[in-house]
Amino acid sequence: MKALAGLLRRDLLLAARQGGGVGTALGFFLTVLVLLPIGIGPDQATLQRLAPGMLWITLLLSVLLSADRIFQQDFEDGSLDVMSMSALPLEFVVLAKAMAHWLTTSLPLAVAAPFLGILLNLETATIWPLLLSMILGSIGLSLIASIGASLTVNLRRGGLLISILILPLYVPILVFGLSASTGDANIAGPSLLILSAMALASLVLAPLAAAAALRAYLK
Amino acid sequence: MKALAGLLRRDLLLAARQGGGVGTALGFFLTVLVLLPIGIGPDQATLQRLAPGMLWITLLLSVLLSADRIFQQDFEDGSLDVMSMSALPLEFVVLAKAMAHWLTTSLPLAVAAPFLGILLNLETATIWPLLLSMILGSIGLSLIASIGASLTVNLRRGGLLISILILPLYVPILVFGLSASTGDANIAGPSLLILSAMALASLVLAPLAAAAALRAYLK
Amino acid sequence: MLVRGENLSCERGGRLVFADLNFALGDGGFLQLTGRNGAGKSSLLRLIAGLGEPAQGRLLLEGAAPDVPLCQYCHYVAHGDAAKTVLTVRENLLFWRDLLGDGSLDAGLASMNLTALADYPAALLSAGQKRRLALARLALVQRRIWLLDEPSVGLDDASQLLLVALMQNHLATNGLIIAATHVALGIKPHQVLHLGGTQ
Amino acid sequence: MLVRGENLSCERGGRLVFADLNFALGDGGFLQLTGRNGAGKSSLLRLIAGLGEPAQGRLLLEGAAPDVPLCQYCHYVAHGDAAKTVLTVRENLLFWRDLLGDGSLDAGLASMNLTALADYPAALLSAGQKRRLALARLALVQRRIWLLDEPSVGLDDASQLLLVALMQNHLATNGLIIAATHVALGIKPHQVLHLGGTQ
Amino acid sequence: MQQFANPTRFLKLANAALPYIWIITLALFAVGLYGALGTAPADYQQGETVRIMFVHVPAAWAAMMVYSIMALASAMAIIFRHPLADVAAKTAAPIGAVFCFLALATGSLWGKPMWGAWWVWDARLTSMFVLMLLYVGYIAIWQAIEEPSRAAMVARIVALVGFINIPIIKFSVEWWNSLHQPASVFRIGGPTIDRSMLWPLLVMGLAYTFLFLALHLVSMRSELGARKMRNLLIARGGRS
Ligand code: HEM
Ligand SMILES: Nc1ncnc2c1ncn2[C@@H]1O[C@H](COP(=O)(O)OP(=O)(O)OP(=O)(O)O)[C@@H](O)[C@H]1O
Ligand SMILES: Nc1ncnc2c1ncn2[C@@H]1O[C@H](COP(=O)(O)OP(=O)(O)OP(=O)(O)O)[C@@H](O)[C@H]1O
Ligand SMILES: [Mg+2]
Ligand SMILES: [Mg+2]
Repeated sequence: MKALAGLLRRDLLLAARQGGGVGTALGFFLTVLVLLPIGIGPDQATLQRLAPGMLWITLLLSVLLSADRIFQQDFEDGSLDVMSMSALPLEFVVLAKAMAHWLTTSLPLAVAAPFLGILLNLETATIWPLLLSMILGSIGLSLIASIGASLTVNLRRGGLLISILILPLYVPILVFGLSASTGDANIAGPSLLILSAMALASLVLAPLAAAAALRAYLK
Repeated sequence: MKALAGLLRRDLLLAARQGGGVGTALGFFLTVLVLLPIGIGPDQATLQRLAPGMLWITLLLSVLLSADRIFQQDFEDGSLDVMSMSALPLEFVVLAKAMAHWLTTSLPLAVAAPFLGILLNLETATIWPLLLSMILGSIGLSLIASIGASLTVNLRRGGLLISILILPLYVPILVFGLSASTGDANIAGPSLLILSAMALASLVLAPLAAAAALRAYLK
Repeated sequence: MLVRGENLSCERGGRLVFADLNFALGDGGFLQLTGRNGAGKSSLLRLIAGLGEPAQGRLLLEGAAPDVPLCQYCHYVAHGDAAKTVLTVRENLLFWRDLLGDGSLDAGLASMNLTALADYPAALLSAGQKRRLALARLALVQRRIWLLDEPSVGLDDASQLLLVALMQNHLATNGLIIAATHVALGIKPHQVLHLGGTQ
Repeated sequence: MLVRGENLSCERGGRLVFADLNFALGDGGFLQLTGRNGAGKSSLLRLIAGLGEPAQGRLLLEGAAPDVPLCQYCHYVAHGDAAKTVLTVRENLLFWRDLLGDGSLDAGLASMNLTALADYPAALLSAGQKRRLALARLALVQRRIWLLDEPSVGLDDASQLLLVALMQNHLATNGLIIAATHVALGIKPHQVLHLGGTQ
Repeated sequence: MQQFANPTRFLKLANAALPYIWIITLALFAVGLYGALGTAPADYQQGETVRIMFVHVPAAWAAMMVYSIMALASAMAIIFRHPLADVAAKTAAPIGAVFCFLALATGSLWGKPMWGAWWVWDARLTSMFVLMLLYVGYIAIWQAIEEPSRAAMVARIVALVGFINIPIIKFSVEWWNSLHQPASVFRIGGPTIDRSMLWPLLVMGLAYTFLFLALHLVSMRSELGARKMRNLLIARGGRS
């Protein structure tokens, strides 16, 4: 327990100090915000219609891009060795690190995105459903990212592989996340349920999968 | 001269072995292509209209994301120290590394993008102008990326900063790249000229700026 | 407590590093590993630390709780110092303490004379100071078996004496030490295992 | 050729590391830097290598082409070995050769007994083997001034002898060596500069 | 030695000039505001909201001017190694950022009635947004790097590289069709807006310029003080 808390605290501290995760992600978000209207033209109507989809995609991408950082550094500098020699099972190590990733990257973005969406003049009505669905979805995003990260932790071509591995798992989140973001309650309701179900499932499965992968690399 | 060639060869070799650059970028590209239709919705007409803009933005983003790798590794493991002690001026070091980045990341993507665009059912008519403009643009993209990379080579919050620094330089490339991608020759012509001008300008200025920044960090 | 290796052989990157290695080390014992570069000293230490599996043979731990794996009795100080450069010395130690068990932070800091550096980010430490930070883990949390990979590297004379004191104290309290080194550590080893591997 | 430092002082991270340092080293001279961890040995070597600027004082090179900066006469072997792990030993040396000037690859490989390892990816090298790869740069390309930061670390006995031979040969051919170390290198230094810094 | 002589002379000058500059600034604001709120007519199509212009436009001009000054100073720092140039650039940034923010804020305030949206991504607004980012980035550089000489060099490059955004802002309106007003004051062939609006606008522009001058001198003075302190500390400071 103390170990888990310590690990979480340390990862949060690291993120705050070197601001890798959320910083890059935020910069990425900004870039998209600025480039998108230029890319699709300043036409307000189109922009408004596309806003939710674009925000979701940007969220997915920025989580995807920050994924490889979850374990790599600790693997390379030997911290993961030390962790594997502690009494704390690797499953919990994964859990702690995925949670740290969620708190420092996915969640902030999920919370920021809908409001940044105002700049893509997102309909104010859709802000709240979007916020809700994104927060729910972001849980799964981080956990799934941790699977991909563990599978590619010291692979040369990790970059390409990680996207290919994670993508199929992200698609459903995008699909249901989008339909959950529509104001319409009859559609949103079920989708939100599915999103939560996916979050829970990944909460259980991701640590198992990721820990197994890490063990394989550490042995 | 020999030094320049050696550096270039070595960077290409590195890219081939650890496939960081183009691998990640390609994975990113594919991800976007898969997610976009889901995000925008199945309407073919919209998709087709947006395709060029989306492709351009994706190109910019993937170059931007691979930027930080240009110097960081060499800076951390001390290779850059050794380079700075060689007779080869840092300006040429930058040039060689930017060229390697172009050859391994920007150019392949610029060439691939228009054809991948078919997946977003891009009009076949726009494929060739798009290809031309992207290849021209990609030169500037890599060189500008090298500026950003050098400015943030060992900054804690480099991730966010690099986007902020590169963005203003990418906006014009996107603007003129887009208008150069339109089939219409009267618009495309001048834009292509401007693109080439920007490529040339960055070819001269980027090495100077980046080298100065690197010196500041090495001193 | 007794650590025993029975005709261990180790493979890395598809090549045989060493084969049919036997050793047994009991309470208060100090086993020194020697051998050419590439002989397999570090590899052996990693095996014992549970970071790798022997191609053949087995590692036994006698006189210990059966459900606790060997690696959880071990401290492993590798070539690299698993420290986070953006964290201060204290923060690094705190993390290890929370992770590995209980122990006194001040004792850890004092053991390698890091007290004055406690609030420096590890990034600002010199090579030897980083090394001392890694070694401080030994005194920070009590573990029975120490696996040290060239521990004295980069230490100034004063710090080497501190290390010797630390090790002697550990042996005196029935601790076990397995250390790989190319230079004399200042303590006479009870056993020397020479790995005569390929270069 | 004469390397002279005139009341150099060095500042890192806003703190004064050392001040008013003076030294002068001529052809065939071997200057050994000693001092506690954090005394500033590595920092001084970096200054001489042009990787940093003295807060005060100046570095002079006498008897050299005026237009060639000091750092281009120097080999600098730092704590870390600037090798690319995905490249083989040979590829690493080839790159350095092309970058730094001319030299014989085989001589470089042989100098540190790396010939047998020439086609291993550096990732598969043991700590000492990596160190030898870094040191091979010295024999690969002829440079007048060697700046060595704890060169003997991690080397087995055979390799240490190779290093000694390499250094002696360099001194015999009027080379200059400035080396920081905590252990005897096996060659008697002509001068010793003791940095009396903080811990 | 000259390195230190120079700033001290500058300080003397600044202290002498500052009171007058403040007075001029206040006077200009008084006149400008009188013209803006008093004499200038409400626009026939924009109504009273037109008065936002007298805050918005000068702010926008000032934002661009200040960045240009930063770029110029950075160039000086590189070419002539003038010890004051970096200080000038560094201290100008936060002030410029405020002007830039003001232009953005008043602009979007104005945008709501005029375009029916707080924000639209047309060329000028985008490039202005980017200018804001550049200010933030520039300031962040000084924060992120503790080694002053290093921070200075990196910051110079940022300022110079970012400068191309200024012409982009200026010509963005011509570039591709934009909701935003095209240049109506500084344009070939003379201003196109009515005299009664023009003169208050220009006076406000001057007022902003002098305000910047005053603020800049003040913060340069304090920056120089801070640097002297730091040098003393290191020189005296017992070895770490
Ligand atoms: C956030 C939104 C806005 C931004 C970022 C912005 C930015 C700027 C900038 C940078 C300038 C200086 C142009 C130059 O000197 O070449 C400017 C001038 C001007 N702006 Fe805006 N503006 C915004 C909104 C508006 C709105 C809503 C209006 C009124 C419809 C407006 C009217 C003007 C006018 C009349 C000028 C003077 C043009 C000239 O004489 O050059 N602006 N604005
Ligand atoms: N990560 C690795 N993957 C594959 N092979 C490796 C790896 N690390 C080392 N080796 C190989 O294993 C062998 C033993 O390496 P090891 O590091 O154990 O040697 P060592 O005795 O510690 O040498 P040194 O004295 O230099 O530390 C070496 O031949 C090396 O090539
Ligand atoms: N990158 C850095 N940034 C700021 N300060 C540093 C940095 N590296 C080292 N220092 C500080 O500079 C001082 C001297 O460091 P240096 O590495 O030169 O010591 P050293 O004599 O080489 O020590 P060692 O014997 O451990 O190698 C130390 O107090 C250290 O805290
Ligand atoms: Mg070893
Ligand atoms: Mg050192």
